[in-house]
Order: sequence, then C-alpha cells, then structure tokens
Amino acid sequence: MPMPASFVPPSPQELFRFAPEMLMTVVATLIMVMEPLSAPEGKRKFAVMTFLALIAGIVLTVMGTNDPGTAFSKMLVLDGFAAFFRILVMVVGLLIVLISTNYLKLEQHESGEYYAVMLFSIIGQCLMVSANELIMLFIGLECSSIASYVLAGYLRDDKRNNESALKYFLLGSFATAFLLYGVAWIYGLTGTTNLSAIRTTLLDPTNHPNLVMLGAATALLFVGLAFKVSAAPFQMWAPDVYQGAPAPVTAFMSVGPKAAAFAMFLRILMTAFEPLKDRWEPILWVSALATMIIGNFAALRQTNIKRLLAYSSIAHAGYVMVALTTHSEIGTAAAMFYLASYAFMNIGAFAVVTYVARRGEKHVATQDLSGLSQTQPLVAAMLTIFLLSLTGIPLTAGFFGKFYIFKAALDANLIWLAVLGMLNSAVAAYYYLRIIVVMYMQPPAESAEELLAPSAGIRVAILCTAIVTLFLGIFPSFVLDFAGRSASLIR
Amino acid sequence: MPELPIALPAHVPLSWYLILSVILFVVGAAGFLLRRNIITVFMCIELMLNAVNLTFIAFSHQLKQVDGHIFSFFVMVVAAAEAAVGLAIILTVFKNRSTLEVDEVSSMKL
Amino acid sequence: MNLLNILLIVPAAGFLLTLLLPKDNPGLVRNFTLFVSLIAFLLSLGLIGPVLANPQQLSFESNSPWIEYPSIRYHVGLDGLSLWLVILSTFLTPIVILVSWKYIQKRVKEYYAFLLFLLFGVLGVFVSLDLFLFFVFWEVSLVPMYFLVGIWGHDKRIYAAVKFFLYTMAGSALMLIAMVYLYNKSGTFDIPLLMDMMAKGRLVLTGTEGFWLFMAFFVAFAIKVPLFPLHTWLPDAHGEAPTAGSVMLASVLLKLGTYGIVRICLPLFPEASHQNARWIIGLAIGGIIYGALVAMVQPNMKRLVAYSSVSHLGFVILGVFTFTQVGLDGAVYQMLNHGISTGALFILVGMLYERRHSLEIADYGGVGTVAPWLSTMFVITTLASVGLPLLNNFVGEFLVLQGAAERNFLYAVFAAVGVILSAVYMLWMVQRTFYGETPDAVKNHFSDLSLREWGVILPLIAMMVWMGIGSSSFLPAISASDSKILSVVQSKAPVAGKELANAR
Amino acid sequence: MPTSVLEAYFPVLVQVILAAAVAAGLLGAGVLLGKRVKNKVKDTPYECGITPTGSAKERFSVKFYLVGMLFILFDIEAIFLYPWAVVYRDLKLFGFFEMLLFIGLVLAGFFYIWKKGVLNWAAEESPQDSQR
Amino acid sequence: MNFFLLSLIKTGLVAFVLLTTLAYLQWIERKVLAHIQLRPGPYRVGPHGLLQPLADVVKLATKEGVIPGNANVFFFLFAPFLAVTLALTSISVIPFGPEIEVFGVKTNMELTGVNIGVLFILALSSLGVYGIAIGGWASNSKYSLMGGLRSSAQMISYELPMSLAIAAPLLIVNTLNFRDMVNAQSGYWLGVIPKWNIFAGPFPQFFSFLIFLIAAFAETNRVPFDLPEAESELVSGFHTEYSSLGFAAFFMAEYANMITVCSVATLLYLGGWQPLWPSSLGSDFVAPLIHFAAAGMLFYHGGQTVKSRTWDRFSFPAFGVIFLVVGALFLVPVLKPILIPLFWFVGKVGILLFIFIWIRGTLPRFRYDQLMRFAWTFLFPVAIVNLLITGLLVALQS
Repeated sequence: MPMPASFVPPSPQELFRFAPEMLMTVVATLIMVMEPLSAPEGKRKFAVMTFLALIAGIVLTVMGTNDPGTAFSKMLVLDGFAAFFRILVMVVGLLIVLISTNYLKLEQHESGEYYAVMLFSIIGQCLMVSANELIMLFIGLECSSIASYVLAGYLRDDKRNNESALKYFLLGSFATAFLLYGVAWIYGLTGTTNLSAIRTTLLDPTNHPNLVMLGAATALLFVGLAFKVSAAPFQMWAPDVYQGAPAPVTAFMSVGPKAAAFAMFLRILMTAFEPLKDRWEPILWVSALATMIIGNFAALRQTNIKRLLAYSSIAHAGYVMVALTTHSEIGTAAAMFYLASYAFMNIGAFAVVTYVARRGEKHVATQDLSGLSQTQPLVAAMLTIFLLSLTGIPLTAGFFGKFYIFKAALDANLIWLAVLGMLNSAVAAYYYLRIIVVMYMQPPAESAEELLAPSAGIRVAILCTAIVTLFLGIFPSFVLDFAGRSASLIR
Repeated sequence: MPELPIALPAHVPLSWYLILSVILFVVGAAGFLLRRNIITVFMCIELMLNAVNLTFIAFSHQLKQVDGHIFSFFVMVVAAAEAAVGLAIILTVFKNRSTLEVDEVSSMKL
Repeated sequence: MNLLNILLIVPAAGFLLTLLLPKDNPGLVRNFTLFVSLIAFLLSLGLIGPVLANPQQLSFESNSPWIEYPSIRYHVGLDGLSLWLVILSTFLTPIVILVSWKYIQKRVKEYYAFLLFLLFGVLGVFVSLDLFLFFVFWEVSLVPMYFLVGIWGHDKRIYAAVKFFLYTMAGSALMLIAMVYLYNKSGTFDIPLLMDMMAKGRLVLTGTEGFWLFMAFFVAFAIKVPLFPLHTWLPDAHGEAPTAGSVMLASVLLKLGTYGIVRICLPLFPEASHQNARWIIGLAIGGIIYGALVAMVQPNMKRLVAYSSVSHLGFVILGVFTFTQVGLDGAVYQMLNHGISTGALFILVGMLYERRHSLEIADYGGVGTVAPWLSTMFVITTLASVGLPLLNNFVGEFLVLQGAAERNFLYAVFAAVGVILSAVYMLWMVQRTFYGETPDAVKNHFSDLSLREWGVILPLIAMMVWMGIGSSSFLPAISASDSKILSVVQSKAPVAGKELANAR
Repeated sequence: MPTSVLEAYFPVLVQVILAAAVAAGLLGAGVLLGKRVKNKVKDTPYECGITPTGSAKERFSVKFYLVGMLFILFDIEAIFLYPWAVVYRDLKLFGFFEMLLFIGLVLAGFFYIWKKGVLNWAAEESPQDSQR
Repeated sequence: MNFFLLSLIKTGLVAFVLLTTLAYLQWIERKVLAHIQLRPGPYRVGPHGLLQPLADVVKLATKEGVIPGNANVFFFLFAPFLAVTLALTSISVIPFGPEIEVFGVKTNMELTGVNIGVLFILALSSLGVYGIAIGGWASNSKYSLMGGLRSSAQMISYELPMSLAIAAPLLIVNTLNFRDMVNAQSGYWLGVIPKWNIFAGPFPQFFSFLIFLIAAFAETNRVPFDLPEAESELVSGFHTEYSSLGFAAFFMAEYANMITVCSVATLLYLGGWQPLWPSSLGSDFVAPLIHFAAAGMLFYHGGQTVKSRTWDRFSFPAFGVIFLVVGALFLVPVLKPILIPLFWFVGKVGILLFIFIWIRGTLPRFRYDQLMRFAWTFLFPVAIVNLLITGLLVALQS
C-alpha cells in the first residue's frame, strides 16, 4: 500500500490561509487551560478573550482574501465563498458572545468552557466552509456538531437542556452516520475524497460508475446533509432541540452550524456533484417545498417562542433549499445573502427572546411578550424589525434575501417552486405578526413589571443586528456583491 | 509434501465486505429507529459508524490507497469524541430523570 | 434634488424625528407632525404647476441606481395621473392628524409617527416608476397601517389588522414573482422602459405568460382595491380602524390598487387586459351592487361606509376596464372623489363616535337637533357620496357610466342600479341617525363642531364642491396622462374572433 | 513469512479456537466434575455472612463513568501516535513539531481535567481538597 | 512443508508449553513468595511440591461451581471464558526466536508474524477488561461489582501510560512487527553494549521500560495494584462469586497475561532473543554454563540435605542430571541456533516474571485513589515527556 510519498511541509502562505482557525484554536485551548485556574467571579475575561479572538479571526480572514487558494495539499480551499462564510460564522459568534454573558450570569453558569466550546464549534464551522475534501469536511462538521451537542445541554441540571442535548446528539450522530456512509460509497465509486477530483471523475466519459450505487450514495449523502440543515423530511429534531437548549445557544445553533452546513451543502453540490445536478434537482425541489410548508404550517400553532422560531428556522431552511435547487451561481449568491441576513435577524430575535425569557427561561410563551411595546418600546421595536425581516417586508434584509432566492428560482425556471415559496412566506407572515400583535396590541402582562432593562451585551447585540438588518434591507449590494463575486467556487 | 484439503482464497471479494457493511448499517439504522433504550440507540449509532469504517477500509484496500484508512481513522476518533460527549449527555439525562427510555425523555411537545 | 425627492424625504425624516421626540409630551408630537404634514402638503402644491404644464410627460423625474444587481433604480416621477393622488395623500394627512387630536390618547408618539410613515409609503407608491421600488413602497405602506389598525382600533382590531396584512401579503407575494419574472425576461424593472420595449417589440410575452403575469399583478391590486369577492378584509379593517386609519385606508390605500392597475396592468399587459376585461367588469358590477346591498343592512356606520367603498371602487374598476377615454378619466377622477368624500364620511362618523362612543346606527337618532352643523356637514358629504350633481362624485360616476355605456349599454344599466342603491342606504342611514327622536344618551353628550373640527371638515367640503363644479381644473391633466396608457391598450385591442384564439 | 493477509491470520484463528477450547474445556470440566447442591443460602451473594440488602446493580460513583470517557478520548489520541511512530523517520523534524502540536492540545485537555479535579478520587466529599 | 500443517504443529507446541508454564508459574510464585517469607511453600505433593499444580486443578475441578442466584448465567460463564480465550490468544503473535531450520523446514519461531503485532496485543489486552467487568457485573454481588468496576477503571487507566510508553521505542524501531523490532535491536555499541531499546537508541528507553512495567503490573492486577481483588476490602474482587474452575480460569488468564506482558517487554525493550553481549565474546556459552552451574548446585545440595528431607537426596541429583543434559543440548551444533536465542528470550521473560513475584512479596498495596492518581497524574505525563524527548532526539538524529 503506497504511503504518502513525500511530505511537503505547508508553506507560510498556506499556514496563513489557515491562520484564523489556528488562532481560535490557540485561544480556545488557552481558555480551557485557564478556566480551572480562575476564580468563580473572574469568568468574564473569557468572554472578552473569545470576543477578541473572533475579531482577530475576522481580520485575518479578510486579510486572507487577497490571496485565495488551497492549503494543506488541497485539503482546504480558501476562496471568496469560504471567506464569506467564515466571516459570517465568526460574526455570529461575536453576537452570541454578547448575548450569552448576561444569560450565563443569570443562570449562574458562567464559565470558560462555554466560550471555549463555542469557539471550537466555530472552528469546526470554519473548516466546514473551507473544506475541499470530504475528510476535512467531516472533521469540521463533527467539530462543530459535537461542540453544539455540549452547548445544547450546557445547563446540565436543566431537564429541557438535557433533553435537547440528547435529541440533538442522537439524531445528529444518526445523520452523521448517514452522511459518512454516503461519503464512503462515493469514495469507493470515485476513488477519491477530494471534491474537485470527484467532479473530474464524474465528468470523465470513460468512467462509468455504477449509477444505482451512485444514486444510493447520493441519497445517503442527502439524508445526512438534509438532517444537518433541518430540511424535510429530516427536520423533526429541530423544534425539540431548539426549544430545549439555552436561548443563546439556540440562537447560535439556528444560524452558525446551519449556515456552515448549507455552505457545505452548496459546495458539494456546486463542485463535486455538479455533473449530477439533474439527478439532484427533483429531490431538492420536493425537499425545499416540503421544508417550507412543514416549517410554516407547524409554526402557525406554536405558543412557545423558541419553538415557533425553531419551526420558522425550518421554513427558512426551506427557502435556502430553493436557492440550492436552482443550482446556479446566482442561486449560490442568493443563498449566501440569505444566510447572512437570516443570521442577523434571527440572532436579533433570539437576543430579545433571551432577554425576555429571564432567569430560568420561565417566560418563553408568546404571551409573555404582551405589552412589550409599552414596557420596553425600543426592544419591541427592534423585535418588530426582526420579525418583519423574517416575514420578508421590504427595507429589511429578509426581504432581499427572499427576493434574490426567488429571483434565482425564476432564473432557473422553477416557477412553481417560486410561486409556492412566496405563498408560503405569506403564510409565515401570520405567525410573525402574531408576535407583533402580542407586543403592540395587548396590554402588558403582569410579569412584564419585573422586566429589567436589558444588559449592555444584549443591547449592543440587538442594536447591531437591527442596524445590519435594516442596512442590508436598504443597501443589499454591500453584501450581495461580495456574495456574487464569491459564488464562483474554486473547483 | 502433503497438502491440506483446505485452500484459502487469495483475498476476500470486495462485495462481501460491502454486503456485510450494508447489513451492519441497516441493522444499526433499524435499531436506532426501533429500540427504545438510549444506550442501545447510542450503540446502534456506533454500529453504523463501524459499518462506515468497514466500507472505507474495504474500498481503500481495493483501490490500493491510504485515503480510506485515514478516513476511518478520523471516523474512529470522532466516534470516540461523540461517545464521550454522548455518554456524558446520557448520564446527565439519567441523573435528572432516572430513566433511559427514549420515549420517557420527551417533555417538549406542541 | 428636485422637489419630488424632497417631498419624499420630508415625511420619512419627520417619522424619524418624531420617534426621537420625548414620549411624555403628546402636545409637542401633535404639533410637530402637523407641521411636517403641512410642509409636505405645501411642497406638494409646488408640484402642480410643472406637471400641468406638461401632463403627458414625466416631470420631476429622478433616476439613479440603487442596487446594481439585479438592476434596481430609484426612479421616480410624476405625471397627470399620479399628481392628484400625491396631492390627495398630502392633503389628507394634516386633516387626519387634526382628526386624531383628541381621539388618540394612548401611545401618541407612535401613532403620529406611523401616520407620517404611512404618508411616506403611499407617496412612494404613487411616484415610483420602477416596479421594484413600487413594490417596496407598496409593502412599506402596509406596515404602519397594520399598526394603526391593530393598536388604536376598536374591539376586533387585532383580527382586522392581521387579516388586512395577510390578504395584502398574499397578493403582493404573487406580484413579486411576476415582477421578477418580467425582469428575467426583460432585464429591467423600469416601467417606462418596459413600455418602450414592448412598443418596439423588444419584449414579447406569449399569451400564457401575459395572462399569468397580468393575473398575478391584477390579483394583488384587486385585493387592495378591493374587488369583489376579494373584499372581505375591507369591512373589518375599516370598521375596526381608528378614524384616521379608516380615512387613510379608504381615501389613499385603496387607491394604491386602482392606481396599480392603471399604471402597471394596463400598459404592460394590454392583451391580457383585453382578454380579461369581461369578467373583471362583471366582478366590478357585482361589487357595485353587492356592496350597496350589504351596506344597506349594516347596523354599524363604519361598516356601512366600508361597504359603500366596495361599491364605489367597483365604479373605478368598471371605468378602467371600459378602455374608453371617458371611462378611464372618470375612473381616475372617481378615485379622487372617493378619497375626498368617503374620507369625509369616515371623519364625520368618527366625530359621532367621539361623542357617543358607539358606531351602531341604532344608538343614534335626532342628532340634527343637538348638533345642527355637524348634521349639515354630514348631509352634504352624504349627498356628495351619493352622487348628487354639483358635488364631486357625480362627475366621476357620470363619466364612468358614459364610458360603460360606450362599451356596452348593459354595463351602464347595472352600474346605475348601484348609484340608486347607494342613495338608498346612505340616505336611510342619515335619516336614522340625524332625524327622528333623540335618545337621552345622544341629547346629553352631544356638542356641535369645535373649531378644530371645523378646520378638519371645511377643506373637505370645499374640495367636494370644487371638484363637483370645477372638474376642468383636474380632468385635463388626468386625461392627458391616461390617454397615453389608453393608446397602448387600444393598440393591442383584439380584432373580433382573435380574442378567443389568444386566450388559448 | 506469510504471503497473504489470510495466511498471516490463520494461525491466530487456530490459536483462538484452541484457546476457546481450553477455556470451554476448563469451564465444562468444572460443570461436569463438580457436584451440585442448590440451596437458598448458597445462592445469595457473598457478603461476609451478612444478609444482603438492596440490588447489587445499583448506581455507582460517577467517577467510573468519567474514567471511562477519559480513557476513550485519550486512548484514541494515544493510538494516533502509532502510525506516526512507524513513519517517524520519514517525517523528520516536521513530524516532531506536528506531533508536538497534537500532544500539546492533548496535554491542554489533560491539564484541564486535572485541574478540574476529575482525577482526584479522594475528593469526592470535600471539593476544597482539590485546592491543595 | 504445507503452511497450514506447519501452523497447526506450531500452535499445538506453543499451547502445550504455554499451559505447562502457566501451571508451574503458579508453583514458582508460591515457592518464591514462600522463600521470601522464609517458609518452604508447597512441599507435600511431589518433590518440593512439584505436583502441587496438578493437585490444585483436581481439587478445583471437583469443587462445586456455585452460580449465585439472580446472576446472569450466560454472562457469568462467559466472563471467565472470554478472559481465558483472550489471554491465551495473545501469545500467537509473539516471536520467541529467529528463523530456524528444523528437519529442512525453514520457519520462524512464532505462530505468525502479523505486521501489526503491537496493535494486536494492545487490542487483546483492552478486550481483557470485558472479562473482568462482565464477570463482576454478572455475579450480582456488591463486592463483585465494585471489584469489577475498580478493576476496569484501573486497567483502562493504566492502558493509557502503557500505550504511550510503547510508542516511544516504536519511534526508534519504526515498525509494529515484533520480529522487525527485535532485528532492529541487534548489534552493539562500542562492541559490548547491546543496542536494545532500554540501553541504546538516541535516547535510552529506560523510563519507558519502567512505565511499561508499572503499567503491566496494573494491567495484570498484580501487587501493588491488586486492588480489584483486595481481600481486606472486597473479599476477592470481581471473582468473589466464582468458585471451582471458573475461579481457576480467571487465575489462569492472569498468569497468561503476565507471560504476555513480560514477553512484550522483552521484545520491545530487551532485544528479544538478542544476547546480552556478542557471541564473539562468548555469549553462547552463558546458557550451558548456567545450566551446568545449576546442576552443580543441585548435586552439592543433594549431598548436604538434612535428615528430615531424605527425599531430596534422590530428587536433587535427579534434577541435576536433567539440568546437565539440557545444558549439554546447548552445545549440540544442530540445536544451537534454536536453543540459544530461545534461552535468551526465556531468560529475560523469566527474570521479568521473577520481578513480578518478587514485588508481590515485597510491596504493600496502593490505596485506590493513590493508584488512580498515580496513573493519571504521574505516569501519563511522564510517558508523554519521555515520548517527546525520544521523538526530538530521533528526529535530530535522522
């Protein structure tokens, strides 16, 4: 069996392309090492460290965009696409840190592990989005997932947390197994795990992979990926998991890992499986539609905000699936834009939920928001912006997100999918509106009295996300141009 | 020199491994869906991962590459990490609820 | 930076500034917003001259890129068609601010802020020349209205608000798809450019495409109009909204739909308009009669006025789809008329409500004896609404009927039935409310018009009269603009027999 | 030398069978040769003559679980060293630094659990002991 | 010769030798312990108690194998079965000497030379935990359960420093095959110091060897790490409920494991069958000389025996003759290439086994928390440091 013949140590250039991950790993490890040595009241510094690490990571990523290319014998590919998603997940991390600090303090669970594990998850996501190899992709995915399992059950004495973590873990691992099995078969059929090489093999006319096998492998892969992005028919884990996890973690899970999983999905579709795109399309089509419908209609009946947002998150995954179905660069750019805008509006919404839920997350029913516009008008206004954005009202980021996706769908001649998708978003308006109704049109709940002003972190997070949501709603080009330029992947 | 009547084939055909892996995987998946004890469910996942490993190794051997070996290595590592996290989660669940039945760990419904 | 842009900025800036005002000083908020709206009104008056000088062309046009991909431009401009609607909006805003002066006591700041925001939205819709921009403003105008109904409305306000929102959302979802489809086909969202491309044959839609695109736009607009049978949100929204909300809703927001039909549906899809004209007219007439009949049995004044709107807007649609110059002129004119007279009706009903705190007709009676001036104003408005000659509605309805008759005499006959019915329910309501015995509750609580209320109602009455006798001040500009649209439509009029073939 | 994988493992198979036979024989002989007398007292678990109370399969200290988990993690990491060790001379110093990094991370984790008191079996009751 | 036939023959041979060794290892242990404690040890059954193992087997076999009530019968029986099977299987990859020629047939002195011998041994020793854990659990006894748990925890804890310790010599020899490993340790520094891993290489693996040895004690549940069967605390640990041959099976597995780890230690660190100094300097004569010396001692003692041990007058000289003959065999040219390496191998393993017994006779038992802390907070870091130093020096060297 041939051994890897010659080991070429990575060049400084390659190392630099990997710099954000390395930096974050160092910081995360440092946090882990410092954690047991620090006094219980000195945990705040870990949040600061995480924050700085993420900022440095973003700076390094931005610097790295000048020099796109592959690294570590083509295991990683750092193109605009990767940079986009890396920045996205790191920004998500920043916002989540802002939301989390006060939450953890209230729950008396402040510790360095939380931040370290979150950093690890983000590192995993960075790997996922820049992986050019199924192995690398798998490692990134698991790094992100395993850390997320831990985060989901972070408050280990909380029954809901336990349950959430358990379900997330079991179903996530189940999905991983499917994904891996698909990867194994792909590897067997094409003889490689490199995405570009798989594409070359599939394009090679002299090569006749067994189509039945290939179909089976693709289906397995799809099952795994669909699980990870909570697309129908593999979305059932999301509501329970999102409902049970601590609110900031839910915010994190619903955007970070999801965006990364979509990035991975996109990259696989657009590079390795590009030659098979016609085979993918019907599956994606049906899945996209089902995801939207299930998400939206199930959300209609929810009374728990976290669960409602979980279903809404499924529905939004459906919209992104529409973009995936188009299988075009425009669709890719649209999906990228959508994921970015979704990240901001959803984190914003969850930041408000975190704030309103208060200690022990006792107030997570939609009814608990009643009269928020009177007790905390600014927070209510911000939440309104987020919800309108989730609904897809113009001048918010969510609108352009949907707009670009459905435009891409029409470009790809998926007229019915676009029409049904748009009608779905009208359905979605109903449940988002209900929250607005509760906030603005109902008298304050009794418990609203004791609602203190939001902490600085939450305030900053809400404001930032609201500003970005509006900014992207008025000047979408800012992100879209970048997404459009990055949508062409290095194959 | 006396020859024994048994003769081993030069190598086991690839398809045997693959069929075995499919069986393992299906058993694992079925167990995951049908069994109700968390530990059993968890072990079913491990079984599925082992089916994956088997597939990788078999293909890797067939293709005369090391990629599959490396992959299965990582799968093992990840499975270990998953096992550690998973067992920790199961422990906390057990601590809080004193049950290991999947169906009983379900307080969040519509 | 021309006058039109400034006009758009004023309410938007006013909205933001209002939000910054202190919460506990409602007086300041009221005065400030009134001031802003008056400025907007005065500015809008400045638009009249240049547009009237050249009503066929676009005035105050500005066209600059907004988003590069897909090419979306900030393209706004005015012609005779939109001019009066813009002025209608700016004219009514200070009035509804005044109307709300006493009535709105809770969450004052937000209320007035939303009113300015609403003004911003509707102005945007009327002046947009880019489909996308049009859509953005269309949706933007939805949000403040939703809050106006939902927060300050009557008992069933939440239901009404959500219903209103969802209906419009569903329609606009389709509209967006159609816009994007059109963009993919042509590469632009620009309405004049699209018309130009069609005229030059650079953009050709097949029959099916034309039909579906037309339908998508038309349904979105028809919901907003609302065209029978898509009108069910309207009585709820009107009935539950606060006075100012009802006024803005009836007078301005409904016009967004009809304006959209005239501005987008007709010129962009002339063939499809022709193909579908028949059943649309049928629905319009159905709406006229249905609205009238239902209005007749309404015990609630606001709902009665709301149903009368359904009826009146049926006239507008009817006029538009006659595809005759008079019919179209009349329809556009009727939009303005309806804005003035129905707005006034709602205001007056609101005044009654402020005094008696009831909208049930049965709770009133003999108001004429306790509040003669109020009653007088009410009667004048009612007469205008009914279409009495010398008052505004008469002109519009007459022109529409004339157009309808040109097209098919039967249309005119049925529509005329609607006019008669409107007289019946309106006058019957007046009779039950203002005449007869005065219940004690009415007697003790009623005061006549205050100075503020005079300030509110007089301009409206003045406009009714002016538009009734001085229609020549308005009509030339309208007809100059819509003749352009009409020529496009008529150029694609099907030759007899071809209609069937095209439909396939 | 064995020429194929199967040949290499055939003796192992033979040895396994032999070993199993020995084990089975051993146990089987015990069953065959020993006489059997059953009675209730004999069947009770041996607890130095005191009547057993409660089930024997009750929950035990979480430390054992912890050790199990730690073992899984660290042993896998140890196993990683073997392929590395086999090709070590080809990798030269690069291999050393790569592994230094790897081991450094492992040690960070090790340090963490150490300081968290996971390894301190005596401190189950008194957490302050870990400060020693 | 047919490969399969050869394999069967070798397997049979090895199994016979192994089982005999196992039986007598116990006798030796009892004897050595006894002498350490200044008592004679087994004496009655046969000369110097030489037939004691046989008697033990007969005794155990005829005892009743009690299966406690509520025990899980299948697992209760499966546990000792598993333990013995695994323990006996390990020997299959261990080479005892170089390639030899017997009756014109060339073969290796081993059952099979798999290329991953080290991993194979490690895997089997990991599996060994199952026998103990299952046994403890299936007994349905608190002592058993605690013993099983402790034992499992201890075994897996020490497995870690053990595998890390093993990695260090692997860095030097770069192979997982035992035979290649021994071959890599041939040769001498400066003509006299053997290039065994414990002495030589860029970094002598002395610490690694010590760690391995300590871990091996724990792995085999030997004193001072015999906590699982700490009589004073847990009666008899995981096999409290085992009697008769079930008990014997666990016992046997323990001794088989001892032999295996000692063999592995020999192969990894002590150069396998490589002699202590070059044969050019006469190392080949060590074996016969030792045997002759032993024979001489026996003859001498046979003449000196006190009255009460009259039997020894016959037995000592008889054993002396045996030793004499065996020593002479080393000088036969045909047998020399077979027996000399075997002598060195067995000698090294024997010394290690003696150390095992010696320590049992010398050291007290650890407390459980000390034991665990020792593994995790001392052995593990030391093993890693040793590994890193070795790695650095090897890398600098090549």
